[in-house]
Parts: sequence; structure tokens; C-alpha cells
Amino acid sequence: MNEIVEFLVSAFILIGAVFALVGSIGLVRLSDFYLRLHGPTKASTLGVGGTILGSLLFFSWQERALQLQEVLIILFLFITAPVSAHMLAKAAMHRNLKRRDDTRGGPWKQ
Amino acid sequence: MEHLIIAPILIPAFAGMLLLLEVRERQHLRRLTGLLATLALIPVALGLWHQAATGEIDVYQLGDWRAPFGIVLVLDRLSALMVLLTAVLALPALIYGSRGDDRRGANFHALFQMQLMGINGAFLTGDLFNLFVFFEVLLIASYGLALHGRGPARVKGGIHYVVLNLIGSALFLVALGLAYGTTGTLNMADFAVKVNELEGNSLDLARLSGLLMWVVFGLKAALFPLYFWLPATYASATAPVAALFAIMTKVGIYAIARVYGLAFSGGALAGLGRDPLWIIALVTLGLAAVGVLGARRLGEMVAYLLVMSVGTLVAGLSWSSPEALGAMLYYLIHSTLVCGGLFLLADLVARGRGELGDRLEVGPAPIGRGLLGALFFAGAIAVVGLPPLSGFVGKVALMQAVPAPVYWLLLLGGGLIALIGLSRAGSSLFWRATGDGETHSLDGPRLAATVALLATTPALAIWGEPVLEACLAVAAQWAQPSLYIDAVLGAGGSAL
Amino acid sequence: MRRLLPFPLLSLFLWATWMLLNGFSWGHAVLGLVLSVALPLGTQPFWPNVPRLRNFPKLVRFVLVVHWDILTANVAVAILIVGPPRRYRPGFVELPLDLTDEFAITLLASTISLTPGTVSADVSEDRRTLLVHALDMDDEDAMIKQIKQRYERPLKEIFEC
Amino acid sequence: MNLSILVLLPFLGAALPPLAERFKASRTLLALSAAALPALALGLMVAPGRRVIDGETVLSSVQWLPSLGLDLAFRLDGLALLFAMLVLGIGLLIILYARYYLSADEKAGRFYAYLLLFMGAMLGVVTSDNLLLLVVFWELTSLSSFLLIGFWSHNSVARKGARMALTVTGMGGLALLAGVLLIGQVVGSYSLGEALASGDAIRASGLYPLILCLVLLGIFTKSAQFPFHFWLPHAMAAPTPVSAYLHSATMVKAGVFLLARFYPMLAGTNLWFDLVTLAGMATLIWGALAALFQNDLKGLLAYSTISHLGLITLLFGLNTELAAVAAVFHIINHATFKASLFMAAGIIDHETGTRDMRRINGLWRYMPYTAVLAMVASAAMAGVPLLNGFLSKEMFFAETLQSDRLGAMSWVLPLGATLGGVLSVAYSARFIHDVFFNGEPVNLPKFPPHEPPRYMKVPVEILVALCIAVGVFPSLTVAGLLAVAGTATLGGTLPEYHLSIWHGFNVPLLMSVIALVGGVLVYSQRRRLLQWHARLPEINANLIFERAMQALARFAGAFSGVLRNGSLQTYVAWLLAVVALVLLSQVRPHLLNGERPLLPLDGVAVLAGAMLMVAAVITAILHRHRMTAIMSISVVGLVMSLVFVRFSAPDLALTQLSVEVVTVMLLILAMYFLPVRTSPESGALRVSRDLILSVVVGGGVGVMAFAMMTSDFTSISGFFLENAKPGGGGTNVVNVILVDFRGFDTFGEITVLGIAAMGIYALLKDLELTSPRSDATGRPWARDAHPLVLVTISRPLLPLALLVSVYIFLRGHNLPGGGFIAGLITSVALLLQYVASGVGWMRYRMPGDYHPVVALGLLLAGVTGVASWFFGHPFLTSTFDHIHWPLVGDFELASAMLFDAGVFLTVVGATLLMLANLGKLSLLDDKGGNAGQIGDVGERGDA
Amino acid sequence: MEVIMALMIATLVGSGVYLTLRARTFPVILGITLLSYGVNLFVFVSGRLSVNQVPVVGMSENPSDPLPQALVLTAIVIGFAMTAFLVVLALRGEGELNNDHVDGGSDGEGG
Amino acid sequence: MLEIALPIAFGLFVLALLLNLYRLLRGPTLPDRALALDTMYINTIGLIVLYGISSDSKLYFEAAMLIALIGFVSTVAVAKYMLRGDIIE
Ligand code: NA
Ligand code: NA
Repeated sequence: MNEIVEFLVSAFILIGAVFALVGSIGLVRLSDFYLRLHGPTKASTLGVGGTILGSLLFFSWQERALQLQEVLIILFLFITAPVSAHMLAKAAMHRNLKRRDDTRGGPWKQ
Repeated sequence: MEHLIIAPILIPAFAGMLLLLEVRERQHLRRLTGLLATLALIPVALGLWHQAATGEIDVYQLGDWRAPFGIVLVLDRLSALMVLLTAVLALPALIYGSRGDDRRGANFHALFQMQLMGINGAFLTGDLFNLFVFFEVLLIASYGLALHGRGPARVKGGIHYVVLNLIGSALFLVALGLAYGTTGTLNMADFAVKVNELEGNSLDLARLSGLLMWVVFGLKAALFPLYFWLPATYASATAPVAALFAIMTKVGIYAIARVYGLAFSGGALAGLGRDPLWIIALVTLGLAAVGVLGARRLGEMVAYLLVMSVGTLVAGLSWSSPEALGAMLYYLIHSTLVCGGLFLLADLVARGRGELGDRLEVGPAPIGRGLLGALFFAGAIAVVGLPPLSGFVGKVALMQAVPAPVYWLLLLGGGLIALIGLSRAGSSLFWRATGDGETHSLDGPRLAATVALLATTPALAIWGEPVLEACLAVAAQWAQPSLYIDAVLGAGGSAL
Repeated sequence: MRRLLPFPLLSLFLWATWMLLNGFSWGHAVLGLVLSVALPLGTQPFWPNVPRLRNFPKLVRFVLVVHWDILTANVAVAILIVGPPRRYRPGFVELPLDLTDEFAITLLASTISLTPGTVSADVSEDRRTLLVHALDMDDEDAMIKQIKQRYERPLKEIFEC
Repeated sequence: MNLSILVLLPFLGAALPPLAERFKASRTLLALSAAALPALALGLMVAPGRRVIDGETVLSSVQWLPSLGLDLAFRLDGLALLFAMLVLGIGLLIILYARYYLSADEKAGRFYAYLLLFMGAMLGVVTSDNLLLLVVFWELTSLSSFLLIGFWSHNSVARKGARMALTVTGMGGLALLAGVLLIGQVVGSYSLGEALASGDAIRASGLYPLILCLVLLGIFTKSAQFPFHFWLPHAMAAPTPVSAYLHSATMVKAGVFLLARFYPMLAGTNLWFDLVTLAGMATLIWGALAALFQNDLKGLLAYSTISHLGLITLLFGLNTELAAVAAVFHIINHATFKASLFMAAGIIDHETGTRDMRRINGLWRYMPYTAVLAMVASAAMAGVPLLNGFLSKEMFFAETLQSDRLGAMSWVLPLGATLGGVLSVAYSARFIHDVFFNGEPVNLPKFPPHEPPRYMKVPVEILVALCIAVGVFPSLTVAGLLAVAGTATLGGTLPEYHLSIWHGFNVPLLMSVIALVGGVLVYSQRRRLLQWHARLPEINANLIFERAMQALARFAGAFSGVLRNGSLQTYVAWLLAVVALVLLSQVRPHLLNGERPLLPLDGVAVLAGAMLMVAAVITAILHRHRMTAIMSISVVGLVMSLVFVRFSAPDLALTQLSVEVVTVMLLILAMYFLPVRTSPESGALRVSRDLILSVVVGGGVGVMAFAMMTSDFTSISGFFLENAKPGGGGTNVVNVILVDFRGFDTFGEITVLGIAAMGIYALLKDLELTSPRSDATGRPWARDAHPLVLVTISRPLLPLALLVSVYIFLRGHNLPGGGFIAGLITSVALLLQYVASGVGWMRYRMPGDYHPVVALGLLLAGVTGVASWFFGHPFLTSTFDHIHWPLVGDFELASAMLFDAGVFLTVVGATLLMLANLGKLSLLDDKGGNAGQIGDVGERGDA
Repeated sequence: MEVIMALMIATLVGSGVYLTLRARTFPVILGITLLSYGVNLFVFVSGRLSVNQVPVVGMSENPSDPLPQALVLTAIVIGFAMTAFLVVLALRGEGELNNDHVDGGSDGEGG
Repeated sequence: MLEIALPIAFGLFVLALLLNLYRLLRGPTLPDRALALDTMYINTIGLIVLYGISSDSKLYFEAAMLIALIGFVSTVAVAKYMLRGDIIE
């Protein structure tokens, strides 16, 4: 397998993996729910995105033809992920979860 | 005509589908559909019995894939007999149910048909996993039926019934996993052959598979200590459902007979679980008798009588001689039909006693006291095995075939205890009752259905010889698994 | 044509998806065509009012912009999470909306959520304000301004004008 | 003339009286209708009877259950003839008597019917030539007598008496059955003839003691022998005709009949002597004593009957031929005088309205004629010369002297016999004196009593006449019958004996004299005796029996209550305990060293596995924090699908994923109505028990799994891999198996799904649950029911998901996918619409009822299956073909895909039927005022 | 690999068993679910483990055993149907017995 | 190079999953658990895609796609439950 391709594939998947991990670290480390909510968006965007770009490249090379199938995963994810984030945020506000005291503004009553 | 074998499965299946399709609630149409489909089963079953009686075993290869790769239906005398029995039981039950009980909840008729589909499938299939599937069909339908109608008691009984059977299904899957994981096949005949080629761990695992199957079938058959759920569930179910359920325990017994007869009557795992089954069956018989005596409701009492019959039957089965199996089958037919009839009778009685229902307490005389009393008397005689009805014939046959003192003792002693219980029940229901209910106001069809089921017991006694001979013929075939195996796997299959 | 293709954008989108799924072949091109006409027709009742696409190029540009922002924002937030500890101010921002079309508003909300660092937490019942939670905002107004001109205006042009 | 018809006649006759009653026949007509067939039978018996008298044995047999050795075989020999005549003759007299005894308002029709049933059964007992058949009739006598005793069912004593009689005699009958079956085993046939012939074999066999005990148990219970005598007095609650019939001539005689019948088979051993003689002696004396102290007229007769039965039993026990003949003779005599006495008692009862001898006095003045009859009969009972009782009692005394079985103690027998004689004279004396003399009547319910109707006396007259005739001219009257009966009893040779009144002065005569004198003396001392008896503690067998029965029932109830304690946890524990037992008994360590090489471990798998296990355990631990449990269990599901991916099962992964989503929605839907968390309830004991079960079962299954994975095996799967493409037209073997090789499983599987949906619908129908107004934390629900973002995104997702479903469906046959997964994706997309936009919004866009969808799916699958019939193939035979479309290219069409389409429809229909209706639930009660206007998803039902 | 698989099965079955022994309908439902997960895996491995050998003709040199996969798929579907029924039955219990005890709040100690 | 990169990537994703699991079990609030579960779904996609590369097979694509398409539904359901209790109304 061609070095450059292999390098690119490796690079993409590693980047993806790293961002996925960082997102999850955020999920653990950040101090209130609203902050943690920002973690997964990384996993869902760059994390998965990177990995999929890698896989795209990989299979396109393997089969010597452009393989765009996996793009759909990103697409679907981009459609659905914000919804869960939004709904969870609403739920959190409804439950009126405690937030970092230095948070500006405040949630809306549900 | 070779498709006739699958008719007992497809007729109710399609009937059920049509019933689902019927959106506008035209009750009469639904009843008609259900009754016609059930009625149709009787000639079909008779035809199949006629076919099987010749002694040849017919194999139906679904999807035209030959065994052991595809699923096969197998029509031998045993399966034919069971299918026939089911049909005979189902029709009166449904007639009874079509007099209003079917209105006490949704989808009664569809569920009833699906129940029949499952039962017949279980009797006919020659494939272990397919047996599991049909078990699930008949179970899920029975869940629906058991809960048909309203009432806390029914729901509670339903929860117990469902949960236990869900666990049972899980165990069945484990057993099947082991069966396939060792023999690499699912076809019963093929399994019977392959089991004998196993050794080492595989053999041990196959043994475990068999034992787990006994547990599962034991749960279905309601053997000690797995019958505790039955009285509440059956007693609280609506009468026609309880009557139909009289066959359900027999499905478990059939499964034991089938698998044991094929795979464990000889060969590497000969006699697997025989002795435990024998003991458990006797314990069941004894405890159930006690239950009969202690019952506080007629329905509960009948349920315990049913469990008694299960103990009686499985003991006879685990004696595993052709004679014993023949006698056992006669008794199976008798107990199924009579218990079914008694469940209906219990309901007829309850209807006439208002609040009191079928509780065994002194109260107003049931409607049609005289007639119902006579029916009860006959049913009681039959079920405890007093002459001149079928119960006596069955017990004598069993005692002759199974000359074991403890069995005789339990059979006769249990009979006596049941007699005491039933005489007390009858005394307080019909003799001590205040005022006398009029007969004319009984619902004709309901009464007819009940009478029809109870009338089988004198019939079984009068024509006892042909029936016994038939049962012995079934048993004789059962005792030669090679016939079945060769029929399924092609000549010499048993020698594979 | 209008009756056959109530939502051309959707149909196009579906057809593209189909082709992506199956890879190109004439057979699938035809089948995809059939489906991408049939499905929207079949599900027509499910949307009373969907805006019509006015400006396709702008849409493409918008998509690219968003992706770029996602990339950069990701890095920023990543640093914020694992990088050297520095103090940052989270907060809720109320974003007044110029968009009126519900679909467009939803797209805006999604976009905001997709770009790390901001999550759109709620839409006011009168559809006039969008509540956004930001991970780190030193300047509230700047942020509002940025969102409005970077996302909202393009969307307005794409769908409403 | 076939004997079976003879036996059948009374049974047929039983049908007539009820019919007659139906047509409002007069009482006389009723009686006639009842008497008709028995009379006919009696007439028909004359011919064969003659042949029997001439020493012939008339046999006849019809096959019934040859494979059980149970045939309708009958024999008429001397013994049978004698009893048959008693049964029919006395039976007829009873009918005549009952005609007057029964009051107008009583259901005479039913009474006669029962009576004739009993008569038939009795006739069967005495004439059956097949041991099993004999048992059949034997039990029938118990059953019919149960009905007769309980005829006055409004009377508690009658009910209890009937049940007691049934229980005791029923038990005896079962014992007899066992004994008979054993005899059958020894003899190798149930034919009475053969059995009688092989008496030596039976006595020789090791089973003899057991057989004897079982048979005697049957006999003693039936004949009310000590200690089974207690039921008989309580059977007196029956109408007097019944007592007169059952308890003098017939039923109780069935026992002694059997002694006679089986005499050649079982008698002649010391065991026989000891058991039978002892029981007989005990009964003789005990019965006589008890009779003496009765105040109830019928009670006296009942106990005297017991005593006389004891006498007869004793005679049979003596093992001498002469004794046996004497026994038979006494059977005849007792039948005659006792029946007449019962009828007399009945008359008195009938005329005075009471049976209490303390109130009945001096009736001589009011009904002298009846008095004479009664006095003669009781004299016969007492054994006064010139009456039949004297003759047999004489023989009895003589025989007791002959026996030397007891060696030095042999004198006990004659002594006991004499004592019995004394007592029987005493109570006979009482019957005469206390009733007909002894001062004036004490406030009788009916006063003054008169002679009964003319024809009510006739039966009594006939019987009394017989007593005298036999007593005076024995050789002219009874001799012939006795001879043949005796011969039959002994099975051939008849001993030397002559029936005459005068044998000269001898010991038996002395004993008779002692008996007469002593009896009179004893009676003269009656006051002291009665006082003495009054001081004895009163024991009421009826009460004891009833108490015992109730206690038994209560115990039984409690006992089965312990087992069936109504706790599901206990039942489940039982089930799992059985499983654990099986596993513990079979799972052995050597299972762990399988021959198959292991796959190499890798970190990812280990960690994923660990994740699954943690999640599973956490679910078990946190199950009371229910939402958390739902979260963690979905983690388990997620990792499951990863496992399937890892181990080459993409189809399963897809299925698992989509099912997971639906399941979670289901659980959350339910959580709306269920408590969110519960407080700990289990005691440490139960928890530890459950933990043990979990560890054993889980561990056992794990070990089995490991053993299975590490053992080699050969499977049928090669066939599927080879034939999937050529035979099934698909490359995704799993899918081809599902829709083709094992399509029948799938057919069943979708049926299950459909049924589940129906069942769930039925369960939800008009189920009322109150929607909580606030969540667990007491916070009222959010206002926004349909969040904008969710709604707007969910809508384009529908066509998208449908597109994906089509894709998954179409490729299924060749690549991972298929109808089921496609169906679930579609369902999820639709359910998402329900979640986002609500039921009210959906009902205008979706079918009102999902039942037909399910039905169509199943039908499609089913019809596809049936279609193959028309090509001459079995159900579900699939076919496929490649068709070439211009420009489009090759398309494969497989009938299996139609079947799969059926699967798809069923899944969609079923899933929506379940969840949409579940969602609809809370519409039933008004939340946010959106009830009413929002209708129903799948409204239908049989109601 | 077989070891870890066996451990997973054991854990699933074990926790399932424990939950089915509880006194409330909800944990019992969870228990049945876990139990069936474990059992499904058990049936699945009756075809032995193999990695990246998807049983699609021409995609792998020695494909894994397809039959258990088909069986498990059937089992999953049936399991789903049963679970759904049990869930609704639990609601029925809540509705008619007014509590979620498996014995309708009668005797029988809790879980 | 790939044979080094892949294991690392696997490791990182699994690590991420473990962190999610931790959050799921830790909570403290239900939204946190739901969020963690949602994230697990997403990371699983990555894991499956990686597995596709490492086994050079596209047969696992659908699984990943399916998660991307319907994985969020359970999260939505939970959130809706928290908001309205009744997820289908
Ligand atoms: Na709802
Ligand atoms: Na609702």
C-alpha cells in the first residue's frame, strides 16, 4: 500500500481518535452539565469525521475507486447529533441543574 | 394431498390473519371465522390420523430442503393422535367461548387460532429449534388468552405465568445451543443419530442439553416443583381458555415423549433423566392430590386434578415401556378432555351463584342444579378413576402396565383423596345449596359444549378397546425410533 | 412538475444519498430516481410547510464555512479541555432571531450546536429568540454578532431572502 | 338367553321412572314402571335358574376390553342364583313398599332410578364372571348407594352419612381393585372361573398375604366389619326402604357374598382363619352390644345387622365346609327376617312419626297386625325354634365347637358365639317389648297410630311367611337352593348335612337355650344396663369422621398453601434451583480442558468485554434507580452489537442495534406510569440466596459455553454455505437461511411478533392509568410538548430512513440486512414522528389501525409460502430468477424477497401497534386537555 | 477470546438471574432482557468463534457458521416480542393492582 | 505505519468509551448519564469504522450508519421523558 496514502489514513484516524478521546475527557473533567454537553460535539464531529475520512481514503485506495459511502455516516450524524444535544440541554434546564457559579446569564424555564 | 400435514398449522394461522384483518368489529363474522376454522381441523385431523394409522411415517420437507438441513414436519401416529386430540378439545372450548366470553376483551378469536397453530406446530415439527419457535407461538398466544378479560387475579396469575415461561424459553435456548454445539444439527432424528457418536466433553454437554430440556418440558408439563404457577393461572383464566389449556401441559409431556423416545431411549445417553422423572412425577401426583383436597374453588380443584393427571402420565411415560406409553396415552386423552369439560362446568356452576362464583361454600343453588349436579357427578367419577367411566379404564391399564407398588398406592390413594375432595365439593355446591336453580335458563350452547366434552368419557369407556389398541399402536411405533429416523433421514438413516 | 416534485431539494438529497449508498450504476440511478420521487410524495403529509431553496451556491458556501468553523472550534475547545489550565467564562446567551422560517431556525440551531463551544439550548415559543450556551465567551455581543453574520444571514438568503 | 341382558335390565329400568314422572304418572304407575324390568328379569331368570338347580353353571360373555382382560362375562351358578333372587325378589318387595312409604311431594322418580341403578350394580356383582368386571359393579354399588343414602340431601346427617359410606366403601373398592389386579398377575387371567380353579397357586404365591389383606379390606369395609363398621349406622339416614334393601339383603351382603365367592380361591389358610374369624367375632359381639343400647329403632336394626354380618363372616373364617354352608344359609335367613324388620320399623316410623323407642310404647294396642309380623320376624332374629333364624344359628353354634385352630383357647369361639346369641336375644326382646308393650306411647308426633295401608304390609307378610316356612319345613323350601349355593361356594363337593329342627339333645341346643334364657335375663336388667351405658362417653362416628375430614382438608389447604405461596419470587427460585441442581450435578472441571485451540486475546476485546460485564452487573445493582438501569442496560446492548461485529455477525449487530432502540423507548414509555425508584425490600437472607443462584447458574452456563467453544464438532452448516447461492439465490447465507432454508422458523417468528402485538393491544384496551402531573422530583412537566428542533429535524429523517430501509431490505438477500432490520428502521423513524409530533398529529397521517398491517404482512409471507403448492412444491419453497432490464441491467427477483417483504410489513405493523397504543394510553385521562380530540391508534376490539 | 466470551455470558446470565428474582416488575423485565442477551450469546457461540469471517459467499475463505446467527436473529425478535408483552403486562398490573409488585403487592417479600 | 496507527486509534476510542461509561455510572444527574450514553453511541461508530479498516471489510459500514441514523432516538426519548414524562403524547 502506498506510503503517502497509508500515512494520510493513519493521520486521519489518529486525529479522529484523539478528538474523540478529548471529547470524552471533557465529558469527565468539565465541572457542570452544560459544560460537559460540549464534549460529545467533538466526538461526533472531528472524532468520527476524522476516522471516516481515513476509512474513505483507505477503501478508495483499496478498490482504486472513490468510495464516498461513509460520508453518509457524517451526514447522518450532523443531522441527528445536534438534536440530542438540544433535547438534553432542554432537559437539563428543566431540571434546573446547577451550573458553575460564574456562568453568565441563565437557563429558561421549561 | 401431501400438503395435508401442514394444514393443522396453516388453517388456524390464516384464520388468525383474517381475523386480524377484520377491522370493523363484526362479532358474528369473527365467531363464524373462528368456529369454521376450528371445525375444519377435525376432519383434517381425522384424515391425518387415518394416514398415520397405516403405520407409515410421512415427512413434509418445508421449502423442499431435505432433512437434516431444512425443517421437516413429521406425521407419525403420536403426532397425529395429539393433533386430533387438540382439535376435539378446541371446538367445544371455542363454542363455549363464543357465547360472550369472547367479548370480554380484544382479539380473543385471533389469539385462539394462533394458540391452535402453535400447539399443532409443536406436535408436528421434526426440528428442535422449530419446536422452540412453536413453543413461543403457543406461549405468546396463551399469554394473551390467559389475560383475556379483566380482573386483578387474572393479571397476577398472568405475570407469574409469563415470567416463569420466559425464563423457561431462555433455558430452552441454552439446551438448543448445547444440542447444536455438540451434534451440529437441529433435526430431531439427526440429533438422535449424532448423539450416539459423541464422546468426551461433547457427550457431557449433550447430556446437559437433554437434562435442561427435561427442565423446560417439565415446566410446560407442570411437574413438581414447577407446577405452582398453574392452579392460580388456570383457575383465574376464562373458562374456554382454561379448557383449551388442558392440552398445554400435554405439549410438555409430548415433547418429553418425543425427544426421549428418539434420542435417549437407547444409545450413548440411554435412559437420560428417567429415574428423576419417575420420582418427580410421583411427587407431583401426591402433592397435587393434596392440593385437590385443599382447594377452595372448583376451578382451582380442577386445575389440581389436571396436575395430578400430569404426574400420573409422566410416571407412566418414564416407565418407558410400550405398554406403559400406550396406557399413558389413553389416560392422556381421557384426562385432557375430562379436565377441559370440568373447567367449563366449573364456570357454568359459577355463573349461577352470583358473587360466590365457584368458591366451595354453601350458597344459592346453581342454575340447573339437577343437570349440572349429574354432570359433576359423572365428571368426578371419571376424573378420580371410578368405574364405569374412562378414568377407571385408564387407571387399570396404567396399573397393569406399570406394576410398581408405590405407583399403585399413589394412583389409588390419590384417587381416594380426590374422591373425598370432590364429594365435599359436590355436597356443598349441589346438596347444601339453598333453593333450587331452574334448568331451563341454562345457556344451550354452553351446556352443549360442556356435555360434549364430558360425554367423551363414557364414549372412551364403551369404545375403550379400539382406543386402547390405537394408543398401543402409537406406543409400538414410538418404541422403534429407527422407523422415525429412517423416514426422516431416508432409509438406513438410523444406521448413519 | 411541482406536483411530482414537491420538495426538489429533498428529492435531490435522497437521490444523492441513494447513489452514495449503492455506488454508481445505471440500475441504481433509475431506482434511486424512482425512490427520490416516490418517498417525498409518500411522506408529503409530514411537512405542511417547508421552505423552497432559493440560492444553491450560497448553500454550498455555507456548508464549507460551517465545516471550517467546526475544525477550528474543535481545536480551540480541545485546548481548553486538555490544554494548560486557564480561566474561561461559560454562559447562556439569548440570540435575537431575524429568521422566521422554522426550518431555517432549526438549521441555525443545529449549526450552532455542531460547532464545538456552543450549544443551542432552546428556542423561545414565539420563535424570536434562540438560547445558546457557550463554553467560553469573553465578549457576549461579539459572539452574537459573529453568529448572526456568519450563519444566520446566509441561511436567510438561502431560504427566505 | 344371555345373562348380560339380565344384568342390563335394571339399568335400563332406571330410565323409566324419571320418564314416567316427567309425564306426571300417578305414584302407583311410577312404582309399576320401576318394577316392570326387574320383574321381567326375575321372570327371565327362571329358565337358567332351573338349569342351575340341576347343577349346571350358566355362562355368557361379551368382549369389552380384551386388552385389559376385562370382559362382560357373567356366570349364574348356585351362589349367584341365590343372591340374584335375593336382589331381585327383595328389590321388588321394596319397590312395592316404597310406593306407600314415600310421601307425595318426594321425587319418587329419581328415587326409583337410584334404586334400580343399585339393583343392577348388585346384580352385576353377584353374577359377574370376570374379576375386573366384579370390581366395576362393586364400585357401582358404592356410588349408587351414595346417591340413595344422600337422597334426602337437605338433611345434613344424610349428606354426611352418604359421604362417609362412599369414602369407606370407596377405599375398600380401590383396595379390592389392587387385590384383583394382583390375583390377575398370579393367575394370568381375570376370568373368575380360572381364578377359582387356581386357588392353590394363589395361596402358594408370595403375593397371597398382600392379596388377602387387600381383598379383605374391600370385604370388611363393605360388610361393615369391625373396625370398619362405623359407617353403617349413619347410612340409616337414608329412607327406610333403602335401609331395608341395602342394609339387610344386599349391599352389606356384597361383602359376605365375596367371602363366599372367593372362598375356594383364598380360604383354607391360617391367615384366612385368623383375620376373618377374628373380625367376625369382634363384629358379632360389638354389634350386638351396640344394638342393645340403641334408642333409635333403625339404629337397633343397623347394629344387629352388623352383628349378624359378623356372625356370617365368622362362619366363613372357620375354614370348614359345613361352616361355609351354614354361612350361606344364614345369609338367606338374615335377609328375610331383617328386611321384614326394617319394613316394620319403617311402618312404625311412618305411622308414629318417630323412631325413638323411648317414645314408642305399647303399639300392640294400635297396630296389632303389624306387631305380630314384627314379633315373628324378631323372634327369627333371636333364633327362636320353628323360625329360620334358629336353624342357621344352630349350625353356627355347632361349627364353633368343631374348630381347634386356637388350640387350648378353642373354647373362646363357642363362648363368644353364645354371648352373641344371648345379646341378640336381648335386643330382639327389646325390639318386641319396648315397642309394642312397655306402657303407653309418649307424645308421638302422629297420634293415634293406625295400621298402615293394606299393600304396605304385603311385603312384610311375604317375608315373614318365608321365615316361618323355612323354619318349619326347611327341606321342602330352602334345601335345594342352599345345596346348589353351597356347592358353588365350596367349588364342587357339598358336605354331609341335614336341615332339621330337631337334632336331639346336644351342645348346640344347650347353647341355644342359654342364649334364649340369658337374653331374656339380660333384657330384664335393661334399666341398670342403660344407666351404665348412659355413663359411658358418647362417641359419634359421624362427628369424628366429619371433623377428621375437615381437619384433613384444612391441613391439605395449608400444606399446598406453603408450596404455592403466591410469590413469584419463590416459584422462580424453585425453577432456578432445579437448573442449579442440574448444573451442579453435571458441570465438572474437566469440561474446561477442551481440545480446540483458543483465539488470541486482544486488548480491545478484553476492554469491551469488561465494559459489558460492568454494565450488566451495575444494572443488577442499580435496578432500583430505574432510569440509570435503563441507561446501563442499553450500554450492554451496545456492546453486544460490537461483539457481533467483532465475531463476523453484521446481521446480528444491525438487528441488536435497532431492537435496542425500540426496547429503550418501550421501557421509557412504561416508566411514565411506573415508580422511578423503589426502596430496598429484600432481607439479607433472600439476597444471599439469590446471589448464590445467580453465581451457580451464571457460572454453570459460562462453563458450558467455554466447554462448547473449545470442543470440536461437525455441523450441517456446510450445506448452507454451498447451496445459498445456487439453491437460494442469495450470497448472505444468514439471510438465505432465514427466508429460505429455515423460512418456516421465520414464519413462526413473525407470527409471534404479530400475536404479541395483538395481545398487547388487548392488554392496553381500556386500561386506566393515571398520568402523573409531575416528575419524580415533584417538578411539573415542561410546557413545550413538541420542541421545534426535534420536530423539524425528525420530519426529513422519515423519507431518509425509508430510503435506508429500502436499501437494507434490497441488499439483505446478498449482504447484511433484510426485511426485519429494514422494518425496524422504518418503525423507529415513524416512532420518532410520534415522539416529536405526537399521536394527535400522526393520526391524520398514518393508518388508523395497525392490525391490518400486521395481518397483511403475515398474509404476504403465508401466501408466498402457499404459492409454491401450485408449482407442486411444499410450503415456502422459494424460487428466483435474473431478469434483464434494458439500461438498468440484471435484476434478481427471488420469491424469498416477497416473503421478506411480509416480514418487513409485520415488523412495522407490530412495532407500531405496540408502541403507538402504549403512547396513546395517557390520552385516556386528560393531560393538557388534549384528550378527546386526539383519537385512537388501532381502535378495534371484540367488545 | 473464548475465555472473555464465556465470562460475558456468565455475567449476563448471572445478573439476569439475580434480577428475575426481584419483587418488582421492572427489575424482572431488565432481568429477562439480560438473561436473553446472555442466552443469545450462548447460542451464537454454539457455532464457535471466528473473526472477520462473515458468512457471505465469496467474502471470506472459511466463513463462520451462519446457522447460529440465523437462530439468534430469530431469538432476538422473539425476545423483543416477549419483552414488549411483559412490559405492557407490568403496566396492566400497575393499573389493576395499583402497584408494581410481581405478586400484586400481596405476600412475598420484596426485591 | 497503519499497523501501528490502528491499535493506537483503537486504544484511544476504547479509552474514550471507558471514560463515557465512567460518566454514565457516576452521573450525578440523569442528563449526564444520557449524555454519556449518547457519546458512547458516537464513539462506537468510530470503533466500528476502525474495525472495518483493520479487517479490510466494508460489511460493517451499515452498523455504523445505523447508529448514526437512529442512535440518537433513545437519547431523545430519555430527554423527552425528563421534560414531559410522556414521550409519545
Ligand atoms: Na405516551
Ligand atoms: Na399520552
